[in-house]
Amino acid sequence: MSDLVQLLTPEGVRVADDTYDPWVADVDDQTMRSLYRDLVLVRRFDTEAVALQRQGELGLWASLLGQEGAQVGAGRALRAHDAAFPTYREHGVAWCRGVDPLDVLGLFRGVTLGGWDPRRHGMHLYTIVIGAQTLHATGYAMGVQRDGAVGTGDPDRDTAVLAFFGDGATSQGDVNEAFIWASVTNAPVVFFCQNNQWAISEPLERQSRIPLFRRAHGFGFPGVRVDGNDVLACLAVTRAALARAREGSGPMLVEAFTYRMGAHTTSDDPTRYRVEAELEQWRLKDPVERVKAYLLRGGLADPDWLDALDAEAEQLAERVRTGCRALPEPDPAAVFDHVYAVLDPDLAAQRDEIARMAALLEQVDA
Amino acid sequence: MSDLVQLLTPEGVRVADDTYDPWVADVDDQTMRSLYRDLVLVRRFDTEAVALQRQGELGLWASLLGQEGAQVGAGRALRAHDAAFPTYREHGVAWCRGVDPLDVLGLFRGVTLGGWDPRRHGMHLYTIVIGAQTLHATGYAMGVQRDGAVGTGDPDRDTAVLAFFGDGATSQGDVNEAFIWASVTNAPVVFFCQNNQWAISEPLERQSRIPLFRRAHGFGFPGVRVDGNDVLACLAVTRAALARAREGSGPMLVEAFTYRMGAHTTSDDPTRYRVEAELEQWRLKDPVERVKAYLLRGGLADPDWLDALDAEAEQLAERVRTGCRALPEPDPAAVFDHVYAVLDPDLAAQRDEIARMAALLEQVDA
Amino acid sequence: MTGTELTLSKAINAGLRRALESDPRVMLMGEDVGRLGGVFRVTDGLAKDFGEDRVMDTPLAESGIVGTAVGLALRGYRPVCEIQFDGFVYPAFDQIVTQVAKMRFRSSGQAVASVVVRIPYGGGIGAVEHHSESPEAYFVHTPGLRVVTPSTPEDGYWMVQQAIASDDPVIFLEPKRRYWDKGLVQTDAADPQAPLFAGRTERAGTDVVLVAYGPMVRTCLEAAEVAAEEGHSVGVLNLRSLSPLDWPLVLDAARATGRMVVVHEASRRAGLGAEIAARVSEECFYSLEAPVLRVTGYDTPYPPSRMEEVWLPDVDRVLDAVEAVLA
Amino acid sequence: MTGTELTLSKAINAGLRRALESDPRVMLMGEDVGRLGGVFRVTDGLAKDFGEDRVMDTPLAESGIVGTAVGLALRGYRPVCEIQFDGFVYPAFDQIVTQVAKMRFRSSGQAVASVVVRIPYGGGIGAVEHHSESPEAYFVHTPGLRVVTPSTPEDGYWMVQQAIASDDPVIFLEPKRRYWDKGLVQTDAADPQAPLFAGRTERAGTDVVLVAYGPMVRTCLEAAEVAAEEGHSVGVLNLRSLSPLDWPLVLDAARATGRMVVVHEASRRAGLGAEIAARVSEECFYSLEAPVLRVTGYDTPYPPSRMEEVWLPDVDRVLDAVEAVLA
Ligand SMILES: Cc1ncc(C[n+]2csc(CCOP(=O)(O)OP(=O)(O)O)c2C)c(N)n1
Ligand SMILES: Cc1ncc(C[n+]2csc(CCOP(=O)(O)OP(=O)(O)O)c2C)c(N)n1
Ligand SMILES: [Mg+2]
Ligand SMILES: [Mg+2]
Repeated sequence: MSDLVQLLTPEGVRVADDTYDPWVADVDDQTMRSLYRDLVLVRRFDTEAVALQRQGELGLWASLLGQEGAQVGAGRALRAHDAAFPTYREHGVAWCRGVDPLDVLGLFRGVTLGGWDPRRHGMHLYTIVIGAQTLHATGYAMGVQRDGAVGTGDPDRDTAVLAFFGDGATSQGDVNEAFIWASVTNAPVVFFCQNNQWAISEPLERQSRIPLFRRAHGFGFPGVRVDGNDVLACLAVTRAALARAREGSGPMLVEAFTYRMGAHTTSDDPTRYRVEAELEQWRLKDPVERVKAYLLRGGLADPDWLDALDAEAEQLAERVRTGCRALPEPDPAAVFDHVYAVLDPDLAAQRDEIARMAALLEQVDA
Repeated sequence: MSDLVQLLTPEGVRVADDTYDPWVADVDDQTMRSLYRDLVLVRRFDTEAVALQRQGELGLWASLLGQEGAQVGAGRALRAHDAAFPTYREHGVAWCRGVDPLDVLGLFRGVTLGGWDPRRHGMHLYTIVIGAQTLHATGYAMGVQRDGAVGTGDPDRDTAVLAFFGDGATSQGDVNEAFIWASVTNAPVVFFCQNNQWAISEPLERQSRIPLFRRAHGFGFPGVRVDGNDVLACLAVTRAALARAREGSGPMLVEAFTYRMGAHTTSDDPTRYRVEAELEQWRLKDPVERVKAYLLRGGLADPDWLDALDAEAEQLAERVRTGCRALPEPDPAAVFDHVYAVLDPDLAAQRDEIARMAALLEQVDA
Repeated sequence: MTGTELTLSKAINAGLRRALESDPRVMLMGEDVGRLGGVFRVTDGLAKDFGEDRVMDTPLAESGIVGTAVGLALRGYRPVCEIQFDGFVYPAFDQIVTQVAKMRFRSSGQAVASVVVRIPYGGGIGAVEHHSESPEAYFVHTPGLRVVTPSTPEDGYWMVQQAIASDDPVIFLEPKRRYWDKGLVQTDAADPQAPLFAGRTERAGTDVVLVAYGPMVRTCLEAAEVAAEEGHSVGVLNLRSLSPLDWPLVLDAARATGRMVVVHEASRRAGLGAEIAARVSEECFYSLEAPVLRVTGYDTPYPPSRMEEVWLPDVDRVLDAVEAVLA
Repeated sequence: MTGTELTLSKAINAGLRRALESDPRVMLMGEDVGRLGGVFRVTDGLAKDFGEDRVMDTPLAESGIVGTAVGLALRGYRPVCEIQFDGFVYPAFDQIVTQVAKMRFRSSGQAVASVVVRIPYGGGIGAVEHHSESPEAYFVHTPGLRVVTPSTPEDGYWMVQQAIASDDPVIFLEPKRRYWDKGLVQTDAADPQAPLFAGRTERAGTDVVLVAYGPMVRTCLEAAEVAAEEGHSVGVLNLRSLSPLDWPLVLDAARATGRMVVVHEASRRAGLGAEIAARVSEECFYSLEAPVLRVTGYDTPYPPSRMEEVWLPDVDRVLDAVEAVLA
């Protein structure tokens, strides 16, 4: 595992890394605590969402359990004017990008297909079609180049793009095309693959026979494997990769080696295809616990602070719980909104059909 | 260029190669002459086809000029029961697989979309949609595996598949997916990329920033670059790769480094995008001339033999010329043949419509 | 009638099992079809019983699934591909349209891509985006493909076997909201009762005929029931095969009643309903008492699930159209 | 009328040039569109004048072309993608159908993929396989897309600019067999004469109306000419926009004459002709004197070029249908 970048061991011990230490030199105790806070709150949000799905409040939920370190590390590495292109599981990234958890729920509750303003948050909408967003990220990065926002040295101007995808996604044509485009155009995009070992029921061996980060070498750009359960290492590696992209050195592939602790989604039953022993192994590497251990070991967090954080997490859960139920039901006529810039007469007639039916039904009900 | 496997220099000097010499140890003078014969005849056929297109006998022609070495080397490396999956330019491979040149013309004349029986020749039809055939080749190789025709040690049983594609094709999702599938399934398929430096008007830099053979490493299987203008090296490298596949060691990528000396097709005008100097360079590396030089230098071919070959080439050209014009015009009603196993009544009615129209027109004409 | 009571998904599973048993060339391939048995469990237990070579968990790439299936077919196999959801068939569209559909034609019959592509399709199950699409028109418009869709367990069981036995490539559309519908299946019969490409009159009717397929057959039967209570005799045709279409069945019904409504979930514009309405209007011009109406999904993307009820044709909308053609 | 005499391909070139000049966000991308100027020379000279950043030779991957165009659009650019030939749009189908078409809807208008996808389409030029396809029905059936097709140089010049200016994604179909047709183009006018989504009556007629678009407009005009000699007054509508369709134009014409023939190259089954025939039959039920007929390509794959004349609708087949509706 010498290939794996790690800064915090599963036991919470900080280990030195000549290459990546400089990238987190600014991470002081305060920052470590705030990283921990993100991890805890994101996990709490996720737990609550799973519960909401069980209660029938969400149609589906894709849990990030086990991947908090990768997502918070990567999410926090972004600058405000950078852009992230997520899959459907990046709730931790959304959190770091300031997206309201309630806005994330909308898609899973079925009240919207989107949920937030991508521009405001520098985070594109969730993309369910596997791999499609990696091309969008690459194109966006090509736009960044054309805007002259690469390699100027001005930190407020230089921009990078972060594309998320899973281990399974690496088999899609689109993802490989994105690698090619990024390589050929030298676009400022970092490909962040959360290798959580599973694509629904399929283990990594179904997608690749060598470590995924090495895929990049065949396309002519660097790839690196980082301990995806180590938020600090993920922060460092992603920062380094984004900086490289911003300065004009082109794309990079980061493979965050992690594990999907939960089901693929709430519809899935992982007991059908994987063994408990594997989970046991990975529980020992929990991304949240290891930061807690680090904080406690160094005396960086006292019981009061931890209690306060727990309380904050419960408040968040409560807000999510109530807020989810209160999400406004969509107006039926909104089926016709935003299909086109301007509704053509044909569609307008179809909309009127709905309105007429609704009126009819109301009469019947009345 | 130490990466490049070469057994015959452009000057026709045989150079030693510890790895690949054994693969052509059986190539005696007689075989060298027969390789030369293939090169000459294939080139003559191609020249004639270009002429036929100019005369309006073909709608289009994709010339293989400059790539004879790669194609004859690869084509001759195949065993009878192996299978080749070509693009639209593999006339030299078709020749080696015993496909009648006239059958190759059909597609370009517009009398058929196919032209030969793929099973009989162990060569699939030409595929125009870039890259699609690489997945077919991989699937076919998966079938070979399932038939138990890999790694038995029986030369009459063990089978390999050879997938052809160009440098441009390496950017297509399908080609990269084929790499993944072949790697994951360890299928007995060899990917033979003729890097002729151009995809119509686009130089290789538009598809990759590193040598193409290295693409394979990112997918976990070996890649090798061979002098594509050296028929002997192509024979050796392809034989080695196919043998590896047949014995169950999985896929391999062969990049035949060559040059498209002609236009992309007869519709193309390469003077718009490339300079004559480049061609000059490559003319010095001609795949046919270097074998001739080798034969002459070694006294393996005397003027009589060469003259006889020229005469044979002219006969071939003559046969192609006359045969092309004599290719039967397709019967209009054949539009409805082989659409489905059984023609449904709806299509039958459409066919009758054509027949009726044809009858009508005949009346008018009469 | 004897037989086994099965859900549609279990009936297709049984059909696949029988196909695997009876023809060693048959193989299943797709994402999660092996150990998991598919996200809808349609291939449940098959990998265990037939091995991973015949029931293969593939890399996550739909073009790869269909493209390698073509190669397997060229080698003599009979691959049955599963596309996990309707909305994920598009990465395979190129292989389906340019390769699978044309192979027989372009080779003058010398090479055939006898591939079945199974696709759970349609909405109404409260799913997230891309999980409720009805892509049938794309395939019906593509010459060289056969397109069929069962709507009952009995049909599921037999049609999947017939599709696999068919030498032509078949797009096999499974109405996912009906996966859990139960029905009797003649699993011990030797042969199917109906040819693969035949439609069926599910309910006779003399006033109006509803033409439906897949998920909408049940909806139309329910509508016909309600209409009957209101004194209208409404028939229901189940197309079963979308390409080729059983035109005699459709045209005769249109001539007999003079009033027809076509119902499908897919969007209206250039959907299959257009073909049926156009053809019926053309061939039954003098028999029609009213225009052929279409009840379809709207010409918008499939909406978020909390709006899908409004988008999907339902009994009310069908009845509305019935009343309109009777007016 | 003043103006410049241009071929359709040169007119589109001029339109693209003007779009590049007037809006710095506009960029062209595709295979061989740069130095070569495209295989049909539609982008000739533009890379030289606007630079490679704005007229970009892309890697050989259609999904990549459209997928990165989406990203560029999200960054504020206005990418115009060229697909080299109709038959090569399918690798991009997923990006077009699941991403480009749905972006505005799924983001409630907060993100828009204002992408134009230019596709030379149709047959009749003696080309090899995959170079003569008419894929318009796939796109018309896809909500969220606009689909337009010019058939004259004047329309080519203006419509391409309008498509680029449109905030909606536009599939821009260029009838390749008409690339060399010449016509006057008002290149110095400030604005186009017609909105992008309006159809046009190309020829008035009182007996029968032909509905056509793209390559078939000229064919229909020729047929109308012949019919006139035979004493029939045949009108020709040029749809120009296929989605949305200019229904008032079509329906009014159908009502006025009671006889309509729809003509397109694409296969018949669930083609655009079906939509038009269905809709006209529905809305003009009481005005029609004869069934709406369709003259289309057959429901077979596009044949080898030496058979294409038999496959493609031509003046004879159109006249045949005219006679049939007049009978
Ligand atoms: C094109 C496409 N095919 C299939 C699916 C169905 N599907 C959803 S998630 C998934 C597995 C994804 O695995 P991975 O990329 O490893 O991401 P993870 O879910 O593990 O985060 C599949 C097959 C899809 N969403 N899109
Ligand atoms: C999917 C697809 N896109 C575009 C084309 C048009 N096209 C035909 S050949 C070609 C270039 C191919 O280059 P390369 O793969 O290097 O092969 P070469 O022609 O040089 O042998 C292109 C773009 C095509 N045939 N298929
Ligand atoms: Mg995964
Ligand atoms: Mg090339």
